[in-house]
Amino acid sequence: MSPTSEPTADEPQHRSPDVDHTNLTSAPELTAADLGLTFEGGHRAIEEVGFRIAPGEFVSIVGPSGCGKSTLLRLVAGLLTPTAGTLDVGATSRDEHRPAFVFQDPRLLPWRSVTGNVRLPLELLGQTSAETAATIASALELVGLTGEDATKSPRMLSGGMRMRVSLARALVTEPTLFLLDEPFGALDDIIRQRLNEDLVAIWQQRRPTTLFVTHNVSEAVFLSQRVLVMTPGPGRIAAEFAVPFEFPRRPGLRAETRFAELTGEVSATLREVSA
Amino acid sequence: MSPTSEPTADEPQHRSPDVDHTNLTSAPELTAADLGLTFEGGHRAIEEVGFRIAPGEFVSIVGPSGCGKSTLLRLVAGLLTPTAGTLDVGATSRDEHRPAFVFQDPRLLPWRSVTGNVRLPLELLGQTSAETAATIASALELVGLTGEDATKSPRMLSGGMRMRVSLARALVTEPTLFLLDEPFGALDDIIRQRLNEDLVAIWQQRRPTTLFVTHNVSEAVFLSQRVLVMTPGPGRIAAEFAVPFEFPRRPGLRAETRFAELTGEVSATLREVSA
Amino acid sequence: MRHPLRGLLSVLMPPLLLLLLVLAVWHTLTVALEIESFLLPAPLDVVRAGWGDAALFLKAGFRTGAAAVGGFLASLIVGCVAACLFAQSVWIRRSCYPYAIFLQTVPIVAIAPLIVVWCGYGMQSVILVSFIVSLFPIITSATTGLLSVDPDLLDLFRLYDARRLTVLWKLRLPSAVPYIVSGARTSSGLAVIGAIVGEFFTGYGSSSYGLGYLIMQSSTLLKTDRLFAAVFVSTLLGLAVFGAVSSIGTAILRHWYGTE
Amino acid sequence: MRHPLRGLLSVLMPPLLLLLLVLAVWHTLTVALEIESFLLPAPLDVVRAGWGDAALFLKAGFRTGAAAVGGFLASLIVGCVAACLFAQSVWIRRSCYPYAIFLQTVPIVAIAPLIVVWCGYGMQSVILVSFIVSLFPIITSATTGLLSVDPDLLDLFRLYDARRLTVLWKLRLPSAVPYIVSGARTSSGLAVIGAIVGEFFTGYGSSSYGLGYLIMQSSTLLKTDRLFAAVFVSTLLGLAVFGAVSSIGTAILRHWYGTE
Amino acid sequence: GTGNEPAGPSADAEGNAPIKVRLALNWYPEAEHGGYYAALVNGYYADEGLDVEIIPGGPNSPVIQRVARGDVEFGIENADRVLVGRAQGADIVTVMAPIQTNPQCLMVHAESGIESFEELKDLTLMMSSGAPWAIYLQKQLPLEGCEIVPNPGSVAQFLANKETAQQGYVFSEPYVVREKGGEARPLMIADLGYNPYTSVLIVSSKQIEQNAEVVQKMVRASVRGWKAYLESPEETNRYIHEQNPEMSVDILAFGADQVRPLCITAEVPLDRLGTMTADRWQTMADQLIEVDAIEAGQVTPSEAFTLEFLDPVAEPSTGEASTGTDP
Ligand SMILES: Nc1ncnc2c1ncn2[C@@H]1O[C@H](COP(=O)(O)OP(=O)(O)OP(=O)(O)O)[C@@H](O)[C@H]1O
Ligand SMILES: Nc1ncnc2c1ncn2[C@@H]1O[C@H](COP(=O)(O)OP(=O)(O)OP(=O)(O)O)[C@@H](O)[C@H]1O
Ligand SMILES: [Mg+2]
Ligand SMILES: [Mg+2]
Repeated sequence: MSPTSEPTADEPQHRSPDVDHTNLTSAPELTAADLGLTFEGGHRAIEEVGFRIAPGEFVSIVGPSGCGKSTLLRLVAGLLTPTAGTLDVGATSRDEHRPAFVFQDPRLLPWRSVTGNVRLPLELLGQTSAETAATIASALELVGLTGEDATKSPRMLSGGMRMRVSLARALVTEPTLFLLDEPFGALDDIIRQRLNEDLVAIWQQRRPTTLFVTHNVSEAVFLSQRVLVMTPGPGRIAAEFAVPFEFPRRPGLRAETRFAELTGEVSATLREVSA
Repeated sequence: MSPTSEPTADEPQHRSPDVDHTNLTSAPELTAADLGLTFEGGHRAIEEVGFRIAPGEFVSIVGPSGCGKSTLLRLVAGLLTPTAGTLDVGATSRDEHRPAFVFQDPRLLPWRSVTGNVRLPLELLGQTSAETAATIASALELVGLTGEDATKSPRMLSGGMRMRVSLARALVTEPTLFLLDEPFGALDDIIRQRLNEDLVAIWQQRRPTTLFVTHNVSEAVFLSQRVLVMTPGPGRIAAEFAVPFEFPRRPGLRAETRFAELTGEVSATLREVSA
Repeated sequence: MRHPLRGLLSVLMPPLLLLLLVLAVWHTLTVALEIESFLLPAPLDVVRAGWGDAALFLKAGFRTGAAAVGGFLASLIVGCVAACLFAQSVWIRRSCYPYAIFLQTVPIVAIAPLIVVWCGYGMQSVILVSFIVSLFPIITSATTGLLSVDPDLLDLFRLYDARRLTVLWKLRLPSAVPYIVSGARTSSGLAVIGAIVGEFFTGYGSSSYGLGYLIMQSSTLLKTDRLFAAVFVSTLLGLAVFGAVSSIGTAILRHWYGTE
Repeated sequence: MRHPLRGLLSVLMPPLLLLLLVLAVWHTLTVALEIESFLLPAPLDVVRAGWGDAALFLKAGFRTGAAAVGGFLASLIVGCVAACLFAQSVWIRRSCYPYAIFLQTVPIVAIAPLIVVWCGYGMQSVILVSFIVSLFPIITSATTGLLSVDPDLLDLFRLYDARRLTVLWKLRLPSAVPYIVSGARTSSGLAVIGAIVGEFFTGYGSSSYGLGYLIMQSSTLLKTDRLFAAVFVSTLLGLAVFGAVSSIGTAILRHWYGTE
Repeated sequence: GTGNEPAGPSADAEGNAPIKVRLALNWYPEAEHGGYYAALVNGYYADEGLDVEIIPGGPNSPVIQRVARGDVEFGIENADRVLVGRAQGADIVTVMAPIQTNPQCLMVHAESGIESFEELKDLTLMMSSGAPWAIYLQKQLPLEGCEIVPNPGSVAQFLANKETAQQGYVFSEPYVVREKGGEARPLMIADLGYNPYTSVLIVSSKQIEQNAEVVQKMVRASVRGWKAYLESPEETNRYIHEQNPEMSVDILAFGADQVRPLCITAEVPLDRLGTMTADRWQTMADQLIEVDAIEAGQVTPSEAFTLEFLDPVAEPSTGEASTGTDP
């Protein structure tokens, strides 16, 4: 596909044939047409954005800083209301497909410990502490935080640890719609790659519809079924790339030529639109 | 050098012969011996850290999340006081080698515009607005912020833009000691690589002693003369690698085999100590 | 999209509706429970008493209001300056807070003779009392604000060895603005009651009087309707000062912090 | 490292030194300016008056203090509850603030008859007055705090469609704690003066008296030394309540926020 | 228990349990309430089968309100306030008036040489300028060059500044002034013609209707008390001092001396203590109308008091001294 071709909502879905469907929960389909958002001050953040994301699809979004990626995610999450166009998140009630959101800034409640912060979404969904303890522990383990860390207050955490807490907070609810705004930005490569693999595994298991914002093109390619490239603000979708690699994706994939080729292609497009 | 050999303060400096010495300002030498920091709660963040960093040297620090990298930088900046060992930042008065610090979290003054935030260090150093306007404009340009962005309030910025403002704030004072705590964590690859190159250029021109914390091994190798690898907390220096490539470093370097080899070597060590 | 008059109406409707409700309950109370008018006058009587002497109430309200505004402004300035001193060190705080508390806990009746001897009778003394009464909230909230600074931003200033005064001016004071606004809100009401109490003890004679005199006189003569009319005017006064302080505060907060 | 007694000493030294200084200046003033003792008594006379009747002042102080603490606690609870309501919508705020301001600007002398008739003379009425006087700062600072929530955290709660009550309980209230603490500091002093003023108008008569009676009568009978001794005790009372509120507040803030 | 306790209530002659009644004062206990305390201390109330609780007052005590509402059975007030209260709808009636001459005065410094109201000139007058007597005074006198300021509640100002005059009660403030080394000359407001009865005993008319007998007993014992107080106030003063410890026994003794000539006047000898005349009530009402404290026609002065509970033997035959209806 040519990187300049505009994607439309009618485009065929890219679904890899080797995905594990056994555990498939019904995930929402996301459709946007002519979506636009102008902030109150008059700043146009995104413009004429259209896409269709299949239930259970994993789509990455890359684009220059300030192009409106976070804004797009907030629109999908229902935290902002579009000022133009339509957006359908495939749910009749908010309860049905409640998004889990990893914010770009890892905002934690300063008066709660790490565990307390991770427990928050469960509390808000009405689960009692008794049944949640194990869930929380496993989420914390997944992001590589120890039992000692679990009792710390947010002020005593390093930047990366805060980000991981925020990630655990999103994971703990087992969502069907997963919105991640650069969750791995502040993490070292080791933990980042491990989390990449874990994220793929989680996604394969539960198949949430996933929108993943990142600055790292190779991460985008490694994780997703499709990569959307946005233009500088006001952001539009400049190009989209199908990622035809089979799942589960193994670390070895990064070393393969087809991976390097696709990554190079996406990077080139990104550089082009940024210029 | 074997990755397991402990570095000592007496080790020879690695200085490339092709560095531009014409513009050299006197930069400080940093020496640490047996440096340790235990937080008030009793948490040991770093332990027995020793290094010697030559005047004008560019050293990167990599290590797993929570290993004490930020803590180390804060010690060097004088924001924390060592609880063990000695640290010499080569200055008799604070004025002499005042560090410029890019914090991991881009904290900005919410009541000041972008320009106002970047102007702050200059104000604190007693410079008047008249002479600073041009400096600020060029610093903002360097980090890729437009004139429109310059008047925005921090709340209206995207995550990456906030980080770039914080970078500009550090650059604007033309420091001789430069402490960067993952300044490029929230940036897209395009701008990140451009800023990498700009940073090398700035460093070459003014030769500040630079400590650069990053999660990105290839960035560390690309930028610096030496890479220190830290162990998980309590952090020690597990290994150090000299980076023998000539300056100025051109983007092409990343594609070369010797670059890939060194990067691989550092990554392997990092993975080893993290395990 | 929105008609400006409709906007104004929607701003005024809910308080007015509640007011009507309160008046209805009040009226019913006085009638149903047969509460005697010398205890609690019927709302209509209050309105009648106020309306009949509107000019007089207005004049008295203005006089008291002017003193209250004067006292409030003085508190705002002195309170912020004091808080800046207090924020400098825990020693200053520990040493000086008792005196600030003294000003708050001293009954005006106890120091009225001193005030009169030193400042004489009249407006200046009323302003002084209003100032004394409204000072403390500013001091305490501004001090809290000045001390609740983001430690990371403080580090930034420490990096440049910013002098205390600079930290104060460029970091602590701007950070404290929301707290100062909150303190000023409290103070605004206190300044009004302070002016009224000041008039009780140090105020004007009977030829040119403020609300304090009207309240005292109506209370002496058991004219509860008049008394409540005067209290109502003082509440309006408090509302006006409070409203002004709040609006300015909200504007500042919105401009600076983007919060409500 | 530090001897606990030395710690205590270092806490008490600066205020005591300043106290000595103030006393010296005060003494010099009364002597040098020949200020009449019925206007401003010499510090020694005040001490003598207080010391001579220490038991009486102590008892009166306790009585007034108990009422002040009662009024303060009532304000804290009612004020927080009211602020929670106020934070729910701008309509409630607009509609109800006038009534809160009424409570702050109404002179106690104006409503004392109502209070006495409905609650009788005695402690309960004194507590009520103390409550009325100290309520407003809590309402206004708690409301400000409840509204100054980090918008990103609010988004987090919105994501889960948290009900208003949940947002209030789990986000707004904890965020408002520093503001509530600041408001409580102000209130603590007001509660003391409220109790004293309450005793003026709704107090216990005179057989079992508090500071209000002592102040009123010493003032009428021009026993200025006794008057100042009583005022001094009321300041100590204010300090005690303020100190307690501050310490608890600081402990909470340190525990929750790691700030001073 | 200092031995100053009033004689405890005991069953009366018929063996009935004592009747509990409350008497609310309009100020802290002072000499102006001396007779009522004397009745308590000497057991006259107990003799009548009454168990009287005297409730001290203070600034702005709502005595009229409480009596009118029936919160307390009896109250002490000044006669002009009774009319003011009636004008506002408080149905209260005065049943005895122990102090015939109003103790309200305006103090000037003795050294000022001022001997009469007409000489008040170029002074700062500290008085509750909204009080009826003060308005009356302002209407009656030219007060050339005088500035009227609020009454600060203490005589500090007066002592500090010789160019001042201040309101006071003749048995209290002048004493305080003397104690502090000053000398005050009281100018009696009564001499201006404004002379409401003071420390009068009030009840609600409902009380009179339902419990005339109790009212009768109360009045009888109170009159006895006043007579006793005027004769020998010492023991009562000690009791008052206990109730109001800031009032020294000395100042109370001074007060008792001062109050005697105010109770026993040329028109009202000791044996008619407590009596009132319709003329004076009428004058008072007219004066209150004059100073705008009440409106014309708002009160009928004759309804504001009754002599029916006073000893009829001592009364000149003016009113129908009926004994009232049985409860
Ligand atoms: N104020 C504090 N009190 C107690 N412990 C702290 C405090 N600040 C940091 N720590 C602990 O010190 C350790 C090192 O923190 P530091 O911020 O230096 O890590 P880091 O290497 O910068 O990590 P990252 O890459 O995630 O930013 C962490 O385990 C953290 O929990
Ligand atoms: N509240 C706001 N008011 C006005 N403009 C805003 C606001 N929030 C964001 N913007 C602007 O909208 C644009 C898009 O912001 P957004 O946060 O979506 O960018 P982004 O793509 O997430 O960038 P980054 O990669 O740096 O996080 C930016 O230019 C920003 O300045
Ligand atoms: Mg973003
Ligand atoms: Mg860090």
